[in-house]
Amino acid sequence: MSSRDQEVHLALESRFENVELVQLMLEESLVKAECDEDTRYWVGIAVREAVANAIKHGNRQDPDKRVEVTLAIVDQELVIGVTDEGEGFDPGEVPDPLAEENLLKPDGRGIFYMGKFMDGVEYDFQSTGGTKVTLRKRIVFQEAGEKQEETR
Amino acid sequence: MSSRDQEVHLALESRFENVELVQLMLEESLVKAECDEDTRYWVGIAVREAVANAIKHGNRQDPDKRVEVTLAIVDQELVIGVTDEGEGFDPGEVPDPLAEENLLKPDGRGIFYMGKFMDGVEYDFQSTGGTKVTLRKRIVFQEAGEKQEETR
Amino acid sequence: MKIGIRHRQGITILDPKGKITIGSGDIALRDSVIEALESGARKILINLKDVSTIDSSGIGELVAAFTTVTNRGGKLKLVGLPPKVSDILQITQLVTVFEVVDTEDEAVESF
Amino acid sequence: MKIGIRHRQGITILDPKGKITIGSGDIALRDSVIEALESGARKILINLKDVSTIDSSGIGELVAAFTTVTNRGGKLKLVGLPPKVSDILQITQLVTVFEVVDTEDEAVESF
Ligand SMILES: Nc1ncnc2c1ncn2[C@@H]1O[C@H](COP(=O)(O)OP(=O)(O)O)[C@@H](O)[C@H]1O
Ligand SMILES: Nc1ncnc2c1ncn2[C@@H]1O[C@H](COP(=O)(O)OP(=O)(O)O)[C@@H](O)[C@H]1O
Repeated sequence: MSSRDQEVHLALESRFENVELVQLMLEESLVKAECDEDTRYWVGIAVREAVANAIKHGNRQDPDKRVEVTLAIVDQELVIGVTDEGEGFDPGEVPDPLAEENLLKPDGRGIFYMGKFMDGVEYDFQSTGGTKVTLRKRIVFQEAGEKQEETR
Repeated sequence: MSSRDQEVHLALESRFENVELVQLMLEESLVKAECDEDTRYWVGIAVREAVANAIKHGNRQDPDKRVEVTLAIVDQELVIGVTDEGEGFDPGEVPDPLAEENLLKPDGRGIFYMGKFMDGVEYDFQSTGGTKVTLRKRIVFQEAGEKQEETR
Repeated sequence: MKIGIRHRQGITILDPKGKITIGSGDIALRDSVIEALESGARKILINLKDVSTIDSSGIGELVAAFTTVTNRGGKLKLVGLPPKVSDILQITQLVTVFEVVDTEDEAVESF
Repeated sequence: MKIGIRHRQGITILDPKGKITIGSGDIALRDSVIEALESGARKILINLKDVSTIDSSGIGELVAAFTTVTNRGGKLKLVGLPPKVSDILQITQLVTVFEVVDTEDEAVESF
């Protein structure tokens, strides 16, 4: 286990403000792990989408339902799990937001962004109901030399 | 339930850096609850002490032991629970840091600060081992008028 | 999120600041576009230079604004895209949909 | 936490910045006091004006520093206490222990 390894669990109420809390924890963890700024930004967007979906589609903003977030950095890989208490869905049925007929739709881009910004997006559906999405990303650690590069 | 009510759970590894994470979440929650700055500061110190004790004395920095933090704002009262997996202790045996003979001791002020900065500090010892400390504080919400006062 | 409104040579310019994300900013953007349309504006420019973060809900609101403005016979353009906002539009192939201009001056002339 | 070291008229001045809290800053403070003592300093002034937060571990380090310096025949004084740091010393009745001065000039004269 490297000193950059970390693990944090969070259980949150189904409110959109809590997307900010998750983002804050993620940012803190990634800064501590010396992850570069661009990666932090794009991973941040992907995680926002996952948490927003859990609150909106999964728990339908029911204040009594929780969103669980697990944030781990193990062997230079960031693994984020977001679990809701919703009814699940069929990821295979989600329309392609790049298809001509979907380009002007106001929604349907969240999962697509997750896929673009992460190395892996995996859906699991619990037998008790509820959706778990696991996002993975290899982390590029900033070395001292690179940091200097940035401030030049 | 007022719109200021919130509840957040956190499970953390036993490392001192995680004191910062808790502080960050607390600050975010208290700002959202429109709690005044002084209260945020002092509550922040008290919560730092509680989490530091759980990591240091409770879990003895064992990376496999977790610290659980529950942060709730209900009916204008902030309630923070910090639970460790340690062996417990007898709060009645903790020496008074203000006693002449203790004034120059380098430690022993944490629980005292919690008591000073919070309205209530309560210890519970789980049958499975482990200490839970519950900190309580009535929150003074900033009204629009008060905010102006501050920036004058 | 705060949205400023300016007027310049018959063009209504919206200046959102901060995050256009779910639950904060997305609705505000929608409201100010509708408000502009209702007060008669047909040339609407959104200056995104002070937008730090936009998520899929924010992008969705931009698309919805585009459709609404177009349906009412108006025009919606975007200017001042920070690199990361530009990237995110690019990724979803929306740069082809939106008319994105480089400077406000260019926008004013092109409407 | 960073600790700057200055010298002024035979006095060693330490300038900790940021948080003196458990796991960050507490050890750094101890180390720089010991370092100062080992390089022969006996008049040590800690200027706390840039310290934002101090917890019981940080207070403990100040107390330990006080004891160590005194035991070695030196003097330790504090200056530049921000209101909240001052409050926290007050609460634990440590203002009576530490010699707290108002300005650096005053400190320089009083040693
Ligand atoms: N956690 C979830 N629980 C239930 N349904 C979901 C969940 N996440 C996504 N979905 C379904 O997948 C669809 C596509 O999601 P997404 O790509 O994020 O776009 P959007 O959220 O804008 O609809 C959603 O409309 C919803 O039907
Ligand atoms: N969570 C805990 N688990 C076990 N012992 C504890 C815990 N919290 C406090 N203690 C005991 O109470 C004592 C006093 O704690 P405190 O007032 O915070 O001062 P300090 O941490 O500086 O010793 C500690 O030294 C320890 O023996």
